[in-house]
Amino acid sequence: MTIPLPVFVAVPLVTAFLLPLFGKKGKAAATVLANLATLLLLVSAITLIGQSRAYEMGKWSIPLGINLVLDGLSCLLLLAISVVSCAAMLFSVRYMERYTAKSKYLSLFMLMVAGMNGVVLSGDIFNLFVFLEIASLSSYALVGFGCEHEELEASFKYMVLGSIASSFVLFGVALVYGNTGSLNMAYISQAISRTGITTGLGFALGLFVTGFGLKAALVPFHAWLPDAHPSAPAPISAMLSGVLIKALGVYALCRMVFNVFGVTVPIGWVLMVLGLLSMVGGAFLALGQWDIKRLMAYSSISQIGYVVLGIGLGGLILANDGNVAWASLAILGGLFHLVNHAVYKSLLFLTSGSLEMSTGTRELKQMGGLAEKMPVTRTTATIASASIAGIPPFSGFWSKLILVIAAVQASFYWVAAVIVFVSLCTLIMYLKVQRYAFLGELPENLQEVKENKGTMAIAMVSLACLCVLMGLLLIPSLRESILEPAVTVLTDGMRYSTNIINM
Amino acid sequence: MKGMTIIVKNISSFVKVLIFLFGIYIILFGHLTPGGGFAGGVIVASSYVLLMLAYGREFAEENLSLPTTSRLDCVGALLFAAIALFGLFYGATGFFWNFIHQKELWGQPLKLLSAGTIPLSNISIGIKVGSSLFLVILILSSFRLETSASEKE
Amino acid sequence: MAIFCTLLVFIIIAAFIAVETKKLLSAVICIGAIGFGASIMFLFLWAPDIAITQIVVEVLGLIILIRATISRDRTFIAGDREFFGMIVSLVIILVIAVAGVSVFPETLPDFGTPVFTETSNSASQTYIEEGLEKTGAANLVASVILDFRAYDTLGEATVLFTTIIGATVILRKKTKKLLEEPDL
Amino acid sequence: MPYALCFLLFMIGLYCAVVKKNMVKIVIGILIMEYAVNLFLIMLGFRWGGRAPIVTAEDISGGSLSKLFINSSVDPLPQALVLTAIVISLGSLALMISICIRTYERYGTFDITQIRRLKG
Repeated sequence: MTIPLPVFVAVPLVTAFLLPLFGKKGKAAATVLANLATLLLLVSAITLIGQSRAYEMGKWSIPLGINLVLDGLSCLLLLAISVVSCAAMLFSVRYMERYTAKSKYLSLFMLMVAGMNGVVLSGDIFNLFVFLEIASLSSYALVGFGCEHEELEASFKYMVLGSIASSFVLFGVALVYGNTGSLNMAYISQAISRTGITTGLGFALGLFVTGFGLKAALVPFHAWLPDAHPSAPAPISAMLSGVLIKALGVYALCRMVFNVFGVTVPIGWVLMVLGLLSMVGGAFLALGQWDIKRLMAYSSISQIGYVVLGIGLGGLILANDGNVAWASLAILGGLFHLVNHAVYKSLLFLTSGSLEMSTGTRELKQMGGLAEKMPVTRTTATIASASIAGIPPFSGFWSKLILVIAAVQASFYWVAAVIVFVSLCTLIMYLKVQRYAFLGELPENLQEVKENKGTMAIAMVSLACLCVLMGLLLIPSLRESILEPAVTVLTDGMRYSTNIINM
Repeated sequence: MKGMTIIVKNISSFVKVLIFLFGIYIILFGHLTPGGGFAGGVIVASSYVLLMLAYGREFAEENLSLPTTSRLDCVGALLFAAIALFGLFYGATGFFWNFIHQKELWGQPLKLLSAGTIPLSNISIGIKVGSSLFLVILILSSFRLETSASEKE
Repeated sequence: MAIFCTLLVFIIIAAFIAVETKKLLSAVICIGAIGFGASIMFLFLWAPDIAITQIVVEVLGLIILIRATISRDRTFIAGDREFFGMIVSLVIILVIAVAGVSVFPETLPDFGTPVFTETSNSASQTYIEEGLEKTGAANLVASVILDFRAYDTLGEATVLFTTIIGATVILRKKTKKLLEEPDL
Repeated sequence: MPYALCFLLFMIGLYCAVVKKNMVKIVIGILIMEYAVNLFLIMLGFRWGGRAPIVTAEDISGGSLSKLFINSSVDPLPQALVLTAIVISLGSLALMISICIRTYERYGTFDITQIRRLKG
């Protein structure tokens, strides 16, 4: 049975509308319902692997109506969103006990999932903007969920920058409509391949890069991320760092640059420079942090840099009419790193939440010697750290290796050197976490610390297993069904439009 | 907040009904004349806001309490989603398929009963928008009252 | 043309006052002026639906803004952020503004000749010609938002729903409770 | 010319949002940006000598739409988009204001230079 694509938006939306109706007494039922919904989404996302199709809303053929497009790239993102949201939802069952208004939290969570699913499936730029707003608005509210001083401040900062980004995107949409007379991505892409990128369209592209760059927290636009991600409750930090910045930022940027506007040499360079700046800047800023979640947030910036660097490198090779195999290798590295990062960064944030819940602090200096007290957290955190630092059998190693190989093949030796250097910095910063949180002496006040069991442990362990097994995605049969279609979508570039129109 | 003077109260209790009816009219004729669910919903909400400003929050809450409004909000959204989903299941065709108009179940152009699901969607959106905007104002004003009360202590 | 430019200049002056005035309440009232100017402009641009929606949304938005500012501007906060950052951002904004103003008139179609008349079989042309027949709604805007692009409207209703839940969450009284030993 | 003025309005909003230090002023700046985008979108659909995109009884002759209507109606698509955008901006305004007044309750000020608990 093929699952109709609107299900991916309708299920979380209807769940979100239902959840506030439960009220205080039905809290357990609400939790079960939300978990079931994320599980259902995960199962249906798995059945989509290897498919590509379009769905026309209300039976109106494009360009009259809105279409949903499922191709390799959206399938990859859908999988990542479903996995991370499932784990984060499981984790929040117990973690969120200490806050009030849990059913509203669950509702906002489902709205965020619905928004991200809508963004990755949409084939229409205005519709993409609407779902971007849903996901962003729910994340602003979730960042400020605790209503403490820092959380409100971070939430306001995030909201201002996010709203500016949304306005930029909407202005870009208006400019594109004014220049091409269409809102459907396939038709815009057709019109652009006829006329080329004129100055007006170039300006719109600039607005899109700024807007989506703000959402993705690439380095000149990163100011909100190190405040917003640590302030949110841990499962939400996992969602924000794990998938939100990728679905709203990187995915939308790639879709616009590669499939709608068509990649050119300048935009390839812009992406590469943004990626490099984020990599280096994020890593340096992270090294000096003592707050565990803040350190992880800065490292998110650095890791997003890897993804954008890989994709930009591939785009640059494509725009120069270089070897397509090299370009797809670079893009493969970027996208593989995106999925890996989604898994291990969300795991890291979950473990930090577990640490914070048990010890009551986020300062590394106040922790220590927790290895024996919290074995599950310790093991999973070690796996995730090894993965993010690129230690061989774990997933992060493979994606970084692919990126290095691609850079060397394209004779960007200095880029390869920077990748290795930033990787070393990452190793150092996670050794610091290990050293100060888990080794050393146990402080007096933490003698009574207990391990978090139950759903929290299940969520962490399952993500850790995924972390170990992610390397298997490179096995040819799995790679051809999951990663390769996503890479083809980007390397195909402007052929996207003919694919959609003929579908 | 005990409300305003008797003149304001009397006039607004009269005007409130007119605004409310005008909102309903805008919602129902949304597919024929300018307006529609959004504008109409906001007008309906503003009639209650007027009541709240003139008589005070407690009086408005007696008419339409906070939990009821919150529930109406969810119900309106669910209704709209249900219209969408009905198109999906009615003969297994499409999400948001205008099943009434396409099957020519009733109505002819330019009459009140026309355009299939569009008036129904207008009504559900009117409920949703009206209740949610009234809810926003209600929440904001009740928060203000509490803080000023705590400041006095 | 003259009437649109006049209205726009009025709106820009109102916006400038809203930005530069020291009292928050005056700024909020200037926002009202912008909104009503925009509403009149929508009427002249043949968009009665938008004009109605704009004016009622404006009223509610002003009520929300006044609720926020009233009795809260005890300390007058004028002035700008730190000098260096301000200069940098001003330069960036000026560059973008000059670029935009010089780019716009050249690339967009002339004011008053919408883009759908210049492109062949565009969606808008079909909406105008066959919208009534295809959806049965005489108001073509209603037919677009509730039938052709109803999915957008679902998203829009969801945005409102999200903000309501968000506002209730942000403004709730008790935020954290003491963690007793949960049995999960 | 109207397009350029519209863009100027957008830039005034951006200036206000980036430079001012009062929280409500920042919100006002974002609001101005959204007005500018809405006006811009509607202008894209405008037609000289046009009419509103609403069919009345006089426009139907012999069961079909009159040519006059087809040739003079303004573009309904941007209007639909703006209707969506207006409601979205109202929603984000409500959320922003609630964050503002909650912050005011916590810090006792709207000045973001004094709201500095986070490190950087």
